[in-house]
Amino acid sequence: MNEEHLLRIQAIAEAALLAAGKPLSLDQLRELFTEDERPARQVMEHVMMLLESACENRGFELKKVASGFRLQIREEYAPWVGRLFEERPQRYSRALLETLALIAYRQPITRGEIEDIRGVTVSSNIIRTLLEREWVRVVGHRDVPGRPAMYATTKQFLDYFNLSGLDQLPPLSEVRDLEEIGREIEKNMQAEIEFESPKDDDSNEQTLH
Amino acid sequence: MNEEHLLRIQAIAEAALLAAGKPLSLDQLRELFTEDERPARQVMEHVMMLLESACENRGFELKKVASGFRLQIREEYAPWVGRLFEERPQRYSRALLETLALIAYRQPITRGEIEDIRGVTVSSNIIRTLLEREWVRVVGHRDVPGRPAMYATTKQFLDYFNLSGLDQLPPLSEVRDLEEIGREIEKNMQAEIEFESPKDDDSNEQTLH
Amino acid sequence: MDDSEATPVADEEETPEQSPLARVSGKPFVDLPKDLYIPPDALAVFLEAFEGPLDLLLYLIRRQNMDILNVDVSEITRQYMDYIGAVEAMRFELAAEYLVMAATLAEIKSRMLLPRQESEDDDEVDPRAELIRRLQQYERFKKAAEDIDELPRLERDNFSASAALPKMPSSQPHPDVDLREMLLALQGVLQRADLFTSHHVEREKLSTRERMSAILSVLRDDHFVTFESLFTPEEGKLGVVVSFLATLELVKEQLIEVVQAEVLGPIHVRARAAS
Repeated sequence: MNEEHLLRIQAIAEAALLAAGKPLSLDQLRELFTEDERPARQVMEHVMMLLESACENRGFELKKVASGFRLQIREEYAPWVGRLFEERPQRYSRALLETLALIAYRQPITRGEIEDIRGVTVSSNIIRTLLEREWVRVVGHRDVPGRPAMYATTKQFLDYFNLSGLDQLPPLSEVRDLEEIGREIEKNMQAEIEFESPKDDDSNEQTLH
Repeated sequence: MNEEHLLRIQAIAEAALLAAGKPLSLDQLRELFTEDERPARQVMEHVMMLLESACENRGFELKKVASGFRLQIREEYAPWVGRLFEERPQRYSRALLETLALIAYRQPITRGEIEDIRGVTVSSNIIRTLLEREWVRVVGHRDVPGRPAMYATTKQFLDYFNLSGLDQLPPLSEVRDLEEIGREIEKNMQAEIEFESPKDDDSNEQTLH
Repeated sequence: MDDSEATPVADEEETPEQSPLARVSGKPFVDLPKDLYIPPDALAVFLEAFEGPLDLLLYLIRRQNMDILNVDVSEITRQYMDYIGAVEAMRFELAAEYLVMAATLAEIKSRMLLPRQESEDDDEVDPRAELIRRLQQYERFKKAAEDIDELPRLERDNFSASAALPKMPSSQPHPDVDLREMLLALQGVLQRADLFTSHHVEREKLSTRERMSAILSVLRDDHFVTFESLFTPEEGKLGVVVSFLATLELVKEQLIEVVQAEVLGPIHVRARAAS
């Protein structure tokens, strides 16, 4: 396969990605070609690398996200590009973000389970917004009374937040396990009951692991 | 003005044109820059020439149109890019139809006002689809912070639905009684399905539409 | 987030015995936070400021620089009750969850006052441990939500790149829509928004709203046009009335401004915020 041929595949891939305005998978890109001219997967992968470096020094870049490849404006130019749009970028409420976080990290999860952790009811609007944005979807129903829907995040969610997989989410902070909490509490309660300021031999900060 | 500086202006112009999805005039491009860094008209013209030659051998090209500059997929790649759109279009989402109905009945209306009534955010995609289909258009901007666009329906919208004017839409008081219409639709759909199912209930292709 | 540095100075107004109000990592604190007073209008946003009782508790705990594991239940309970009492006194509706939490706190507090019974069933969950577990769990996801909000995202930090299509071999087919489908969708929104009780939507005839859009698009540039040019006599009396009503409505919604330089002079109109 000569260079000219590769360059042509690269230009077609670039054209398709700019026409789609959304991510395309490697196979979707390959299927743009008729069978007799369809590049092998490895060739297509190589072409994507070529395209990536061809975008250096340009206003846009090739980004790999969950559902494939996307051409997007380089983040460093967002301040200028943002001036094109009169409307402020949308802000999301804490309630929505917390619900989304729970679905992302704890999927599949029911609304009731989300409410248990958040300690408040989750409004239907939040669930509807998340479903409409196609950030979450129903993946089944839990086999308990009422058969509540179980929610999970979608590829579109990952795409939107520039992630190629759930493992790219920021790590969840650690939690000290319950038994240890129990011991700690007992110790502290004991101290409180005995009504004396403890000589704190081991400060609490170090107990994290 | 050194080369590096020009390259940067070129990248920002390219980024803006790819993000805008519509032509931008020379002045619109210049206005993306703050006053102290804004390139002179001649500089900007020169940058557009640089950008044009930077698009050689790529999937897209710079075109000069009446309202300014536009980045456009090269026509020679249309056969490949066209295959992206060959799939049968899906149906519009309920969110889109609700948005369209509110624009029809409450025009001129801003996105925020639609969101207030729907109780759910309206994604940019929905607005974009409606604008692209030329069923709605921007008729002005509300004089409030952010100067949000006000949307109204178009003649194409009326034409598509065979209306000579908006007053041919049923009044809202009648929309309330739509249950009946709903039942009717369901009945018709049922009839269609029954009509087709006896022959081959497996083939989904020819149902509906 | 807070400016309530609890200073280790005694406060006479508090409990007669000088027991510490709070222990922060073992160090006793004996005075009250000064910012407990909430101005009435701040109360109005109180319920929106917190995402529920756990969030409020976390706030109270953090405000005192306490460690979750080291929570002084008595003090936190007292502050929590103060907030709840203030909200209730203002007759704001309080979500039931807040009251459930109040009961839980009260229970924990009362248990702590009782001497510990060694014989107590080991299986029973210590309510304080359970509360701490919940607080920790909630805090993790509160943090996770903040992290997600920080991620670079489309339409804010990233924009997808797209270019215009050239002349294409065949035009892209659009989905078909039945007018009734759209009306059914509208019915759904109306039911949700309960708009039937509001006259706002029904007040103007649709022909008026259509004319409002038409007038606005005529006024798109920043120029004044004469008032008369908004009317098309060929439309007859009814058409003129519709235009007039639309103009009035636009004035009322503050979308256009009408100017008359002198008495009986020509009237000019322009969009208040032309594009």
